[in-house]
Amino acid sequence: MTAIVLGASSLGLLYGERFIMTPPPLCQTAVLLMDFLLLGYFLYVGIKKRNPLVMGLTVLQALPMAYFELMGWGHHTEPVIVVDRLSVLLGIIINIVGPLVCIYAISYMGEHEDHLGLSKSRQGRFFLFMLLLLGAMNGLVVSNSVYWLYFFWEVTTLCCYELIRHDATEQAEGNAQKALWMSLVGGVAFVAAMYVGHYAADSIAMDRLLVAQPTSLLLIGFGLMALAAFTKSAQFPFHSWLLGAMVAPTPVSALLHSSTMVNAGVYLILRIAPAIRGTSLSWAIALIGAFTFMLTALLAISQRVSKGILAYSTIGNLGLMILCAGINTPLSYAAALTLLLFHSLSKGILFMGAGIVENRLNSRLIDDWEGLLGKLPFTTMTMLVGMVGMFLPPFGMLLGKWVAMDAVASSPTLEGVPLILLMVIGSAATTLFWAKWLGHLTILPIRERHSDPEVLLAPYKLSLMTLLGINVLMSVGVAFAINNLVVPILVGSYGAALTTPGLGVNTGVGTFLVIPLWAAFIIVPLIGIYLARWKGGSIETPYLAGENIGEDGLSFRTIADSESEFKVAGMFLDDVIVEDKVARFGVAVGALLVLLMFVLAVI
Amino acid sequence: MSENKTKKFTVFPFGPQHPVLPEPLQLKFTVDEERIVEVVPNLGYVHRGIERACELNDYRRNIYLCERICGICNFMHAMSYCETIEKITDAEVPDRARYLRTVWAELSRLQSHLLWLGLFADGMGFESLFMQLWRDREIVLELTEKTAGHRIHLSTCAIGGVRKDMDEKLIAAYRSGLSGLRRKMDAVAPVFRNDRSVKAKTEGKGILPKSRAVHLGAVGPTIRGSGVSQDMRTLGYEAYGELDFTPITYDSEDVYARTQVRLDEVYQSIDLINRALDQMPDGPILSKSTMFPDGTAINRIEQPRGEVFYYVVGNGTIHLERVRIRTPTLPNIPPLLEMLIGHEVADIPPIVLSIDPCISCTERITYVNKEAA
Amino acid sequence: MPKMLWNIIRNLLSPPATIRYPHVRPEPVPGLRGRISFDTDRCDQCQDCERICPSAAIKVVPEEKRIEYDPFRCIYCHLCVENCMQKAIIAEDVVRPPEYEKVKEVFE
Amino acid sequence: MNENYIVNIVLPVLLTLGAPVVGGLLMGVDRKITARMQSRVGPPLIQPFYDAIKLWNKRPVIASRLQPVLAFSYLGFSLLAFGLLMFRQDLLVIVFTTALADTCLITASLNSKSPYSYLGGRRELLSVLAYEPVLIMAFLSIYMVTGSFLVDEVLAYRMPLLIQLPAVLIALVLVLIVEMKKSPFDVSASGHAHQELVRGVYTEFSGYTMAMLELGHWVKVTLVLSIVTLFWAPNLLIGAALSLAAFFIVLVVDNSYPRLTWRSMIKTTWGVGFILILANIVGLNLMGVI
Amino acid sequence: MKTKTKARLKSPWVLHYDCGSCNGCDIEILAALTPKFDAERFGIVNIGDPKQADLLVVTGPANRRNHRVLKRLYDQMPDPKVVMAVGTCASTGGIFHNCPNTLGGIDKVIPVDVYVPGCAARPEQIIDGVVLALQKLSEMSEKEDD
Repeated sequence: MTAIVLGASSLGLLYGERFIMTPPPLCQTAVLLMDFLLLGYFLYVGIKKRNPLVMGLTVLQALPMAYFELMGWGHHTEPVIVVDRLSVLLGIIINIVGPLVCIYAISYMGEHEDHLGLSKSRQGRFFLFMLLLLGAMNGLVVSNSVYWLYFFWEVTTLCCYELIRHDATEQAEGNAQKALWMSLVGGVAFVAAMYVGHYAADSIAMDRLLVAQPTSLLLIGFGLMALAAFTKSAQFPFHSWLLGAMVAPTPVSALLHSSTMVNAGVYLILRIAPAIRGTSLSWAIALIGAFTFMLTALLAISQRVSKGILAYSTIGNLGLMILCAGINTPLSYAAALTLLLFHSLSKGILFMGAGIVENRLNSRLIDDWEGLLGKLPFTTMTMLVGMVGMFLPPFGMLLGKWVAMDAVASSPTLEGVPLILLMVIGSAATTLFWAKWLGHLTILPIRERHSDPEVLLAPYKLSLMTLLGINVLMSVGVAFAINNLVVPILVGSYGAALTTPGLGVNTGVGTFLVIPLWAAFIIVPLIGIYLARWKGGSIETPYLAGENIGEDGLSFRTIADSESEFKVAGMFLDDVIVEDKVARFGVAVGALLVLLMFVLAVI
Repeated sequence: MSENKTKKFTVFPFGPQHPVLPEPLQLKFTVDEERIVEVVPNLGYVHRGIERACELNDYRRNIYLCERICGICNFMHAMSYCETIEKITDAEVPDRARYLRTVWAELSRLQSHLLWLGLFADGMGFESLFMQLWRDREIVLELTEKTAGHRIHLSTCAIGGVRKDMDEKLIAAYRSGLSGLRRKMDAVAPVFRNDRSVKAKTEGKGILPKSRAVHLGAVGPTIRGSGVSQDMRTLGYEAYGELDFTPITYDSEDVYARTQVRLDEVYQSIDLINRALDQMPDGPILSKSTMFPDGTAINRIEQPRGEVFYYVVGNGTIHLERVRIRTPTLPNIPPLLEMLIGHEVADIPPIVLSIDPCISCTERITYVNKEAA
Repeated sequence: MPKMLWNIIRNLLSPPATIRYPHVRPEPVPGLRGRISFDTDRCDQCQDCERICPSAAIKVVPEEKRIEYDPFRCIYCHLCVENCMQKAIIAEDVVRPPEYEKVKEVFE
Repeated sequence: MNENYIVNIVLPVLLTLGAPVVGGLLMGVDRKITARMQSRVGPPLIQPFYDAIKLWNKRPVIASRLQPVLAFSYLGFSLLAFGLLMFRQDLLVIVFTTALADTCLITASLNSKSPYSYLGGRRELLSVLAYEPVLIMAFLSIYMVTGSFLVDEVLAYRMPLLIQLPAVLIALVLVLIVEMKKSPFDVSASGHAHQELVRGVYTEFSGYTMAMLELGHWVKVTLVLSIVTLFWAPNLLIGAALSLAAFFIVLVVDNSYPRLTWRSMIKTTWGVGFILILANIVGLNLMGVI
Repeated sequence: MKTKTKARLKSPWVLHYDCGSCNGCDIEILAALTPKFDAERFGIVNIGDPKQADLLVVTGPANRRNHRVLKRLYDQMPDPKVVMAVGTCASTGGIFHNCPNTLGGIDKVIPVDVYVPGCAARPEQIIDGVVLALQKLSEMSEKEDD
């Protein structure tokens, strides 16, 4: 219920122009109080779990915060709440995908707890944090005061921590703490950014900071914010927490990856992007994004665990958005927004589908998912469309990637070249890991065995179908979506870059014919189906060098006339892409790049 | 994440029908991604029961049966069989026949090696090289045809000598044909020796260390490529003792070395034939013996693929008591299995072909490798 | 530089090595081991050929003065030709053409 | 009917439909020239069409219900990509559409449960990984010179691209080798020389599904060759000669190399391709052209 | 002649299976593909995949182990298809007539359309055999249309 109201209200906001509000001081005091409560809780966690990293980072932000507060610097923050078109876009994403995930979670948690054999349901606690996370995200995107922003930021950290450790296993606990300390690094950066904001522009209101004269100091502030964003968006070198988050029940991942949490980071960068246009800082941010995109695309190839692929893909796509935001041209900004929108829609489907499959098959290894199309046709079809939606035309994600490529190409040659190189490699690797997974899911048994029809609970169907429907509709009507959601944001700070004449989307350097491509995308397989009906053909056994046995043809005769079943295993190239090594390399290079970012900010 | 390390393997049969293998042999591969972790050979698709048939037949007809154990080294099989019977019956082979046999044996080797080099090129996916080598091989086949009226089976060997003689015209044809072949080989040899891409396919692939080669009992170019100078021709059977023969060996123990051995042997065979033609004495070519074989003899000669071993027991009748033939591919299969492990699927054809498998030779038993199975 | 390059260029510039069979039928090599036929007039039914034939493709029926010969069993070794005392087996230098059916040739 | 209408709609449609014909003829030329390089006579020029018609008329045998649909989609999307080129559309969209077509082929080969086809499909994926970035980089460099991704604008560019982007053309030849499945990069399936994977990605196709794949393959080859043609845009005849020259070079390379592994394929296309393209871009930048 | 039939005649793709031959015929089949005889002039391609082949070329006698492979390969070839037994031993068993493990000619296992004699069959004979096989294919093709 909450879900629908939230969704509707955010859609309502879409047609308001700019909504400004400053709540009474009482609220601010309340926020302050809650903030310290929160930090107190983190400290408690740190002490209880004997995690010096958590303790240290908490203290590192609590003390400066207290000092900041004592000096009374945090009060020049009017207006506290500003709702502009960027907030609205984020709001729409949060409030459409988020509630759908919650609906999905109703069914999922039931199954999940059956699975674990819990005597006492912990669902109450679970949904509390889920909804709190949604609320915090909503608060985050409308806050103008850095102080409030910081508060909501920490609330998402809390929710994330609690949700990851929900299953209370040892691994969950460990990963939750990792997520916590990495997010706290972001918190520390945030507090530092507040100080910088105060000294450089005498304000901690976002809108003032953004229009202030960009000095080196202010750029460092923005750099700190970007650092905070990297922690939330799990960019290198902070990528590992998001992978660890997979231990949580699937709805958590769905929520974290698609509509909340990770988007917070991208949102923050998108927010500060107009202020750092043309600076080296911006380029450095783009470089980190591009690097993350490339490396995670390669890492995703090496993943055998379904959620691992999805997680790397999320990190990569966030990297792509950050790359676009960092390039910081009207076109790239538009690309980032388009990607943000469609990524949420597609990733939600994939995580939800993956969750269902995991519950049914009891395995997260995609090798075990072979031939899923025959076993769970509905879920698999949905997932297949979701996957196609991630990397192939004519879906919105690809449109976003295409705009991004146009944007990267339009950046100055020598600065653009490394970005381009990273991006094209990443893009090709993306095709590789999606396509191989896609193919693996569609392996069909030779003889169609009549297995039990797939039974799906209503909330599953509802959430999957709705999200898929929205994704497809948005992709078909991408012109509408761009005109109403993306272009208004651009008009404010950049000036329109995308036009949507007639059949497609125009970037000024290229045209994406959306409608013809969609028409072809639908018509071609239809003709294919017709042709297959017309020509028909009997299903025959596979080629096994002539030694097949039986009607199924799934085994062959081998030594001493014994039978042996042939097997196919997925491609992971993990002798080339050794995950640990590559990830370590990524963290090292990521850290260097962050350092470079600050160096460039100072210069 | 430990879950991410759970590996699944791909298992698939390679053969019996496979375009890379002209002959039916099944290798069951277990591969990790594309890296081979296990090979299980499965033979016997060509098993016909020739040894048994040899006991059923008139021993004189066996020459033609033995010749058809293998169409590639046909002459050598016939020759080896004849030699074994000659050993039992103490038949004296005329000098000219000995030289003629040597010439034709080397011609067979030429044919076989050229064929192999071509197939090997085809296995590497080098179609033009394959075509070129098989085009040049036609020279040898033409010589065979001129000699005996058939492109493949010479059918010229007989117990006590040979069935056909060579006249001056034919010898001249041999000389000019072989010098033409040498020229053509000169054009192709650098591809095998120095071409970077071919080296990439062969160097370091299918390593068979010298000690393992000896331990596993590899024969022929396979062991000579591992640096062991083992060649039955040094025994000096037929006219080899008079031709100043030294075996060719290479030390790099890989597919490249085996290729080089065979390539060098092509040149060596041309030289040997020329030398044999130079030194060939005049005289009769066949000495008739009417004695039925009674006794036991063994015989070892060097085929293109390595040592072939004949064991014949005669009982004084027209039928033989026992014929046992060990062909060179059989001892080369255990080394092959070792060579394959750890290489990629793309390396399967060059490595498998590097032992020059002749399954129709090997057919007599189903081989079980206890280590691998 | 790939070592094969010159070879393929040379091939490209020179005429193909193909003999264009069956449009052009090359002269048979003298002594080609081709098909055989039996001269029943010269044959004295000694059955030497039947005994010598490695693949048992020849069957001589002395009573009916009939020779059954299976060209799809013959291995064309021409051992019979050499061993026939009467020179009654005629070797041609033409190969036996393929057929739809395995027909036995009977000489009477 | 005004002339604009013909040039903008009718001609591209005709050209698109003609692509399989041109592609088939090119394949015929390929087989003929290859044969001559191997001192053979070779099949007649229209041999590929015989093959395709024959395949189309064979008794239909499929490996899964999905397979023919995907096989047709491969052809359909290849044609779509070619059509986009003929309609003088965005180059990047063309690449993405070919990726869509490739995905259909790969899915079709993966979904027929068969080890050879599966291994072939994986290698096909790797060859996509090998050529796609190079192709996109090539297009980006075209963009940097001409300022647009639209073929229309590229055609209207004032001077032949070859003059400014010679190294990019060489990189495109590499792409062409991978795309045509020629040695040394015929890892996923090869036309002639025998594969360790039998027919690789094509193993489980037969009859009409295989015919559609052949057609799709021809269209894709024609597509890449047409892109090479763009390098002499002011006079497309010279451009066509250029693409034929590229085609010939591919054949020469095919006949002078054995098949290499996918590792060396990716190393070569990425290494050589990227270095060539980057050198070209940076060079132009230093000269102040872009 | 109909285009369909003509295309079939012009494009026989060969699947070669060696049952138990001595290799003599096998290398002659390969020789028929190589420059001197160049069977590709007639569109013959050694395809190696039963699912795409039209012409099954078998050498050597069937034996107790490989007859099922032969049968399976034959079954996997989609119609229309023709089978060619190359060499004496594929036709009747030939010299292996008294080998204990052979079953004789391959016609004991699958229907054979063309027999090519010779031991080993010469490339010329093989090409002639293909011509005969194609005539049969053409008849089959025309019968199919009626």
